[in-house]
Amino acid sequence: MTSPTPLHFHVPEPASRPGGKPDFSGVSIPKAGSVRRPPVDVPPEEIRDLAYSIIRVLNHEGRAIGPWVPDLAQDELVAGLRHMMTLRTFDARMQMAQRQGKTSFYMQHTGEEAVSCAFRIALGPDDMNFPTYRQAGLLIAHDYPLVDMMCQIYSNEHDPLKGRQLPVMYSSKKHGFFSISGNLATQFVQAVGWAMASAIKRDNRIAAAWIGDGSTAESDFHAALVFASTYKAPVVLNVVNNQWAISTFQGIARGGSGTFAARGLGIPALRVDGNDYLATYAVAKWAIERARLNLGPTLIEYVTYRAGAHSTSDDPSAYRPKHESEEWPLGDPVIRLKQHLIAAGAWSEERHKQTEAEVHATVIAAQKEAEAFGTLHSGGKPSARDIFEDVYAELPPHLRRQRQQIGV
Amino acid sequence: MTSPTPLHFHVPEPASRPGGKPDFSGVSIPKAGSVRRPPVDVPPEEIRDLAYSIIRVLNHEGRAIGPWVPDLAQDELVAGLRHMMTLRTFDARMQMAQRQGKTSFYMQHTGEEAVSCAFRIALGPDDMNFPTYRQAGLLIAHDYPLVDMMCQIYSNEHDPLKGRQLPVMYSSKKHGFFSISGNLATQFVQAVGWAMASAIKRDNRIAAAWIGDGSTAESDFHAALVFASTYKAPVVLNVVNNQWAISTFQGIARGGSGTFAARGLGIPALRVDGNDYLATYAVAKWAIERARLNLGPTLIEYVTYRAGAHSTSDDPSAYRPKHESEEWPLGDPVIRLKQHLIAAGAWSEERHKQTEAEVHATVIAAQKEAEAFGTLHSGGKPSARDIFEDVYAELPPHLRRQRQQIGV
Amino acid sequence: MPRMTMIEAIRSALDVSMARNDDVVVYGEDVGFFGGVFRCTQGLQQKYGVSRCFDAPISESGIVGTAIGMAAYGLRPCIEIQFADYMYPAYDQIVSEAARLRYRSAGDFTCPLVIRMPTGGGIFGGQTHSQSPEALFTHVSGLKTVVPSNPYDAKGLLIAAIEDPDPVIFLEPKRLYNGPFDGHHDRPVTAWARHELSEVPEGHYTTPLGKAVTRRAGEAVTILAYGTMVHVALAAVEETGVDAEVIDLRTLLPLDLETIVASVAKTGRCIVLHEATLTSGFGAELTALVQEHCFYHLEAPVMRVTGWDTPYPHAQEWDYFPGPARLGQALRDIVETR
Amino acid sequence: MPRMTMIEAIRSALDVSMARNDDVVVYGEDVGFFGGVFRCTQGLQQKYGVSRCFDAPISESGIVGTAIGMAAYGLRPCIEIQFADYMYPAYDQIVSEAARLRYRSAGDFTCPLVIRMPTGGGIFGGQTHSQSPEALFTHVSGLKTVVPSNPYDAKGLLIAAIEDPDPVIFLEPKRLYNGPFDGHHDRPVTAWARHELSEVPEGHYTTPLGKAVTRRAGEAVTILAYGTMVHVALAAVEETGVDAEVIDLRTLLPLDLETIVASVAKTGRCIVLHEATLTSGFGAELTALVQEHCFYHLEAPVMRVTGWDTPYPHAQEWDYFPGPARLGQALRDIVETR
Ligand SMILES: Cc1ncc(C[n+]2csc(CCOP(=O)(O)OP(=O)(O)O)c2C)c(N)n1
Ligand SMILES: Cc1ncc(C[n+]2csc(CCOP(=O)(O)OP(=O)(O)O)c2C)c(N)n1
Ligand SMILES: [Mg+2]
Ligand SMILES: [Mg+2]
Repeated sequence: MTSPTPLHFHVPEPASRPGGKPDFSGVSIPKAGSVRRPPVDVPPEEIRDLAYSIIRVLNHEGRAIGPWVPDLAQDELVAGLRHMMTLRTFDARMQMAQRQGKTSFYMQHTGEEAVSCAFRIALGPDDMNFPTYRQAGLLIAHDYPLVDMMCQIYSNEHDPLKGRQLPVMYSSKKHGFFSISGNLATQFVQAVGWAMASAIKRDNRIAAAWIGDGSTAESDFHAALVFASTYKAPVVLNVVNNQWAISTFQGIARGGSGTFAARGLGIPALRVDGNDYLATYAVAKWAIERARLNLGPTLIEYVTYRAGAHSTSDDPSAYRPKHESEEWPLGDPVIRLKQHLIAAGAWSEERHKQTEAEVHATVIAAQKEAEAFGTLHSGGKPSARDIFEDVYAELPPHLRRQRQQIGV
Repeated sequence: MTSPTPLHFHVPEPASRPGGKPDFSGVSIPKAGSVRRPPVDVPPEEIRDLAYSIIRVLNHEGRAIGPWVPDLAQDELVAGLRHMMTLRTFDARMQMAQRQGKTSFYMQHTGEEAVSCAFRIALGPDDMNFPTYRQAGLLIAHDYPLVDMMCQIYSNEHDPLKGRQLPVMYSSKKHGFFSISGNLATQFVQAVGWAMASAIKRDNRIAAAWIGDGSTAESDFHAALVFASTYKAPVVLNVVNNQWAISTFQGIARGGSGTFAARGLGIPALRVDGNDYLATYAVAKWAIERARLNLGPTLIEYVTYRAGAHSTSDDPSAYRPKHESEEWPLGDPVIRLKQHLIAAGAWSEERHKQTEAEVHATVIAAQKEAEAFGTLHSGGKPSARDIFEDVYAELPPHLRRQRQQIGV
Repeated sequence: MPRMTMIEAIRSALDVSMARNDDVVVYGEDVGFFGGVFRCTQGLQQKYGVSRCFDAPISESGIVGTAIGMAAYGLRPCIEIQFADYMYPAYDQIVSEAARLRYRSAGDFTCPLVIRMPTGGGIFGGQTHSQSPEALFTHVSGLKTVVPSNPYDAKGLLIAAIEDPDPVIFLEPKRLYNGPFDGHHDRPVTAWARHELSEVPEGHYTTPLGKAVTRRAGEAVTILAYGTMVHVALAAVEETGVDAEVIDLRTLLPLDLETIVASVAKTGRCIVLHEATLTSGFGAELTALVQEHCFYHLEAPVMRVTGWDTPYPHAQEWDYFPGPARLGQALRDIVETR
Repeated sequence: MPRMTMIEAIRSALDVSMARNDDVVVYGEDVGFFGGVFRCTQGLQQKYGVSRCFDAPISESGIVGTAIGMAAYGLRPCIEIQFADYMYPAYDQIVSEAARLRYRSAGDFTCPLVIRMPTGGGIFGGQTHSQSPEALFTHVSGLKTVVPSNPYDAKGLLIAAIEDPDPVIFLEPKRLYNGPFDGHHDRPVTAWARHELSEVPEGHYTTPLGKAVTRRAGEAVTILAYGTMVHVALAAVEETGVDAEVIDLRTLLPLDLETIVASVAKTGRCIVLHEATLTSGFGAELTALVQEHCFYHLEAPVMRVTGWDTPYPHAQEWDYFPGPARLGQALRDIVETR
């Protein structure tokens, strides 16, 4: 009965490492249009298989096919493309600004633009996102001013968060964007609480929770699933699987099941091609409608790829093959939507180039405006007084004493 | 798109409450012998359905049938019966001792005796359990001295834990029984770490983690699953679903899936009739063998019923129908094993009565012996010095000063 | 005026708050149908429905995390952690989230949240039903921390906490739930009914956060205490005959430093009393503040009488608990020091 | 002797420990293949294999929880929490489990475990990469807490911690990783190579836990500091010309009270310095101890120079950080007090 051979310790390793050839043969990708679309009130147990597949709409030629083709007009798609292009340009400029010492830190979205941009369009105006640091698309696709984002990144005198937060940790209630925490996963369960509150108040607002693949290992991911499932909270539980958590590949968080969508607790789960704007929108819409109709939570895994570094403090060439991102089988979300629009006769290379130039000009104009209010180490600054405000609604005596000590 | 009807808040409720009729119609119970027995090296994805069924061996007439009938000789079964009877008698005596003020607190196992008693027999001598407070069967079935258990409960001068721990929070390395924490779920992930250590050292020892249905909502349950799944740790992850967590029914922790076994992460999961000594043993054996062969973790849900109060501080008649336990469809584990042995011609009512008397005498003798060493408020006591020992391996200066202050 | 136990007063505070404001919701482990293991929420589900008072999964982090989301939404959650000893799984949500939400968002999102937890020892609860973790909250900017010592204050402070715009940790000394307790564990248990502070108005009132109260005026030494220790202090003073001033802090943060300083300036001596372990306990902060603000008045070092720096033991509870004997000795010692 | 940065010294301590004892295992987020976000574990996986140095899921509670199980098994895990700010999800495992396992089991199970965490500010890390949570550990009986201030000590203390039979929290001031830092953020960064305490033996040695060291002898006032603040203290002393004695505590618990008391008894004045927020910070405990043990020597109240009672802000980092200007003012003030 007892095995005579000793145990051995198993540590998962990614398919390839620096110096090796990128290898995505382990990622099995169903054909676009091949996954069925159940009604939103489907009993969860009837769609367990969807947690192991990938819903895709755009095929190789850029055609939208199958039951998940969303009801989006071409001008809406063009707007979506512009959102993604804006985000990408914004990223490039801010990355450079960090390199120029204008701020301390930045985090890019490269390769993942479709996820947050498409989701925001599917959401209603009164709903609330509980984002991580990699969903600025939720702001951009909702017309939050680029200047305000930049002022936050520069921690300058117009920073809406008064210099208190690390760059990219935006917050805007008006734009349905909950304050970002530096602590991973905490927001996931807060989203569930917000959704529960909406149901308790008999309102009709829903919440969207966001988390990365690596962070699903955190405890609060589990707490969120337990509470969402127990109280059938009107929340969409979004897992952005971009394959990496800093240097750690998704196999370290995913466990043996090969999917983040199959996390049980009876929550219906969908897996979607996160680089396919149309599929992402369609799946988001499905889950949002479910929540709105009081049918409870949905878990969505967006399969995508973090093409850039984790942050400006990171260099991925130390842990993955240099050109891995080029081999990513789901392609680039911007190029794929562009090609779809071209295939549909609604776009052209020229219009794309022209839009690129426009977007560039817009972002640069915003950057100029923001920099006029200061950057981290020069120009206008938030006040030292702001250190002591907003710790409490009212300044308590001990903070008043401390503020006096620095004479502000 | 947006529903005109407001959301409403859903709070799960048990099928019946005090004053109502017990109702277990929601618990669907497959026939004994009807669930298949896969080989231990089965790929987890091929047995996903087993997480939604219940493995049972003993049928209504007490016959053992089907592929899970374990390889246990009749004297082993008789020993198992005696373990369960001892635990039940022990419980009764200690419950009474608490009522008599001989200790502060006690927790019974009534109705759940098979789970820990059978599991211990399936485990090897060098393996380690990470138990909760409701698995004293692991000690009793491993011949840990009843007197030592009682001395712990009485916090007397022979208490192996020197009066420091709440009653029933036993600990014995030699008996493969990890120190019980008052904090729920923490031990679940520690068990995984212990198992990882065994694999790292290339030993052949395995760990068994224990948790209650209610406590699976805790974060550390998730952490344990993530780590066990990632490193294929040689651990058996036991969930004892006794339907209640103090006053809270299992629907509050279980989520929508109707099972604790289907928690995903690719860990193979079995669900078993926890009141069926043979089935419990067989399933435990299967999972233990899997771990021993380095095939990784198994999650087991034991479907059972907490027939008694949560603890001596609890009165279940406030939250569930008085006679609910009598309606529990999986019966009583002691009676079921007794009937099996009688049906097999290996036992009789007389031998049972006689054994009852013997067990009773043994427990009472142990109790006498233990009480000679003192009870909580009278007789021999651990020393006040013991407050300061074992905080660290060596007494640091500040604790020496404090000890001097009470002059011990 | 009706007489209430501490449990009844807390329940009344919840009841009054729920009746006045639909946004007040109450939940936690065993809190709904059953009414909580200490019965503080009994009857509230029946009265206000399952949407306002309900059972939660056993996940402290989930309980606090969802409450933060609810508070951000606009509700006023008043949640229960079954024992303060079990707050650790929620500590990240409390420290990194509830305490910082207003700051992080520059006031755009707020977190009006009350976290009730039974605290302290004296019930033979062993190491996981006896802890006093208040210092782990007072170190966290953005939290308020409250510890009532009697039914009247418990109700007034709890209502004030629920109405406060910021997160409040509300620690309920469980040994006081059913009666005052002065540390004389071998004397008969007394009921609240005979204590003047069990006279509790039925309706709405508040006891302001951040205000201490002098329970006994005295000239020889100041005792700073809160929760159960207020009763221990009064007993020790009576037994030793030392003319001590006993201050019941009620709120640890924000602290009523003025009352403390005025007293110590008068008495010139100070003893800090708490059940929690000594090192880095809240007594350290009180001692530091007193010596900073009253240095030239002090005639003896500030003394700390506290639990030992060990886990809270089961059998040796009364060797651990800083009862009237230990405080009495300290009182006699400090008045003799010069 | 080779020159090492703090990172190299820590890596060397791990390397030496892993080479001497097969039971030492090292893991954490990004710790394996990549070698940690601060590169403290670089090369260890290649040298000792994936069973001895590996990547962990992003679950601090899981990392500490599994390490406790491993330590109970007989291994000597030395794990990394990526930033001290992220230890909160593991706080339950640290406080309720690691710290109490020996006590609970009367010595039957033990927990020889080291938890390394980068701590402190000075890198524009904002509120979740700058915290100094040491007081949340010193309040917990059963833990030891260590904070090195230089490469030599870092290596010696880390080896001692790994060899210690009890759980040790090892806080690494991240601003010191690559060079000493005295708080003058606008001056050029200096490298460790020019600092005498960057001379670090390659092989095995230990620096005992529980022993402070006097970095500068002086007569006018005692400064108690640890980590980055040791360098701030030395800078402020030099700039003010105040003849201060600077004590580097190195271990916060167990504390070297003897060294502290001897110094304050001599100088009659004391300043406590730390980056953490003031209220209930470890400075409160130090202040309380100093006034208890040196009351009759003190000529001025013990002063605390610390971070403010707010979250750690991003842009206002240098208004928050208790640098040499703030300490210098305090030094001038305290020597004038009588
Ligand atoms: C509680 C906590 N632990 C660790 C970190 C450090 N950290 C920041 S981002 C990150 C990786 C997250 O990966 P993933 O969730 O996949 O998100 P992605 O960056 O890929 O979008 C880590 C470990 C943190 N911020 N919070
Ligand atoms: C962290 C923590 N939270 C809460 C408690 C209080 N508590 C003790 S037992 C219990 C119920 C546990 O139920 P379950 O896991 O189903 O185990 P059972 O008692 O049914 O065996 C609760 C809530 C605790 N001990 N620890
Ligand atoms: Mg990721
Ligand atoms: Mg249970």
